[in-house]
Amino acid sequence: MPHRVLHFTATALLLMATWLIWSGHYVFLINTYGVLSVIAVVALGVRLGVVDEEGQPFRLLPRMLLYLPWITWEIVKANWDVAKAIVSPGMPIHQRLVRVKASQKTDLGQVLYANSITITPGTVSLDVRDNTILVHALTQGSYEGLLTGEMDKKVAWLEGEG
Amino acid sequence: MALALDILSWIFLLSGATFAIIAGIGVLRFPDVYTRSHAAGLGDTLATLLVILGLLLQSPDWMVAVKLIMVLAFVWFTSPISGHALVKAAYAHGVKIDCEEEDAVSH
Amino acid sequence: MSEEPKAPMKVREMVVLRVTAKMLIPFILLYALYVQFHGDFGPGGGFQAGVITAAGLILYGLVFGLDQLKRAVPQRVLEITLAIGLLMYGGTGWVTLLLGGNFLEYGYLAQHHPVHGQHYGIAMIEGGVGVGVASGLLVIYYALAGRGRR
Amino acid sequence: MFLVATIAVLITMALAFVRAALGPTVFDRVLAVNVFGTQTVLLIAVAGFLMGRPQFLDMALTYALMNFIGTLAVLKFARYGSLADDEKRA
Repeated sequence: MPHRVLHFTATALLLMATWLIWSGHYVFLINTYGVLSVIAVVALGVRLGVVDEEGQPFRLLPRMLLYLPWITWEIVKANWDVAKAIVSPGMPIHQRLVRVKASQKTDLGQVLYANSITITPGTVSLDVRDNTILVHALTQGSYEGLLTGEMDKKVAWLEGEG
Repeated sequence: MALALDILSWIFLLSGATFAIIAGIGVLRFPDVYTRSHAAGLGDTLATLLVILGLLLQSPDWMVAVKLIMVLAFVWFTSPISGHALVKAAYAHGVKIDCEEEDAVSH
Repeated sequence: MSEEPKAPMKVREMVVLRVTAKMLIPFILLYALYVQFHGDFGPGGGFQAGVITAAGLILYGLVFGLDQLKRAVPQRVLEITLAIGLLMYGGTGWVTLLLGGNFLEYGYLAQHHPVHGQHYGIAMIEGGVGVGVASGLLVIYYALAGRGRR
Repeated sequence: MFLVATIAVLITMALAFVRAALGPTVFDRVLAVNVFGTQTVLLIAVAGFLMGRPQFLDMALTYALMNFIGTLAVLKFARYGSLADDEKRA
């Protein structure tokens, strides 16, 4: 029980920080509205069942900061590949449909992996089930990059001891 | 200094614009919905990133910068979700894929 | 570990949507309230806030199912909040009438500080519009979503 | 320079619009509309700078939100013919 209360508080603090960054008007009235809004949102969120460890995975934050630059660079590289495929006259695409292993332990980890696959153009996740992900790959390069399992390992590391 | 920033901003905006048009061409040119979704991802990710970066360098104050980053974060967060939902729905609906399914789990 | 809160409904097949919707929904609702309370400063106000609130809850309904949403936000409650929204709007108008002004002439809400009166009046009206629009749109969603194509 | 970006975004929107008109499946159309929506977000952001009113960014964020939820809603309707049922019952 205290664990949940702690989580609610952390979520409220995160939302309050978001409010303060967004708002830009630091007067008493608006800040009061902010506190009331955060309380209302957390209350409704708890009622809807969206405020829990899966919805706000705070423990991933430190590793996320290291993961984000890596995935951004992957996205840039993948974009370059797909852009080349689009503009070359012969359209050198080689579609594959392949089921790969998702070695993450939790649903959250597998979702992060599936989304990482989708957000890098050239690969898109079609289906997530039974610790595997069905992936559609556009080019030979994206297919081979997927099979190295590097991203799978990175996301498993990001997820940590889950 | 200001000139260097302007030039950098120019480069970002122009390359972002180029990638957006390439994405548009891809959406038009690719043969089926699965391949087109890759092209759509191009417009959602790199084109958005570059355009937003170009605007960031021109933002008059930090409020505007924060909001630009929020727009980028939101688009990057939701783009894979709608992309996944789209191809999943198309696949479940029986839209044909031009290849066989293979299994890479065992090795 | 038995304390670990469970997902409201195991939507196994839509795992990507379930997890990401849980992350997004609090921020969407907070953004709606931000738009509600910053109507004076930028493009925003009650109507947009109502629409965004409804959109966030409709996203929940799309992912977790209409029944689950109805359990958290029952239709009875929405009918009442819809009425409250209208009352806040109309009521402010009548109060200004009773205080000797015209309908919705906010200045009369604070006799000695017409500008303050305008602030209270606009806040009440925007609040009414926000609550009304959010409840109205959700009631429409409930009514429409219950009916299928088949 | 904002003008160049605006024109490029408009061209992309036109290309996406052609794809939306051509189809052939409903999913192609949804995809095209989604691309159109993302470009609209960029258009609002760039236009805000073009007109010197960056407050437009709030609208860009709202539009991105509507684009996302709209896409999911249309997909759900296209797939199940209803906005209410979850996957198990459909």
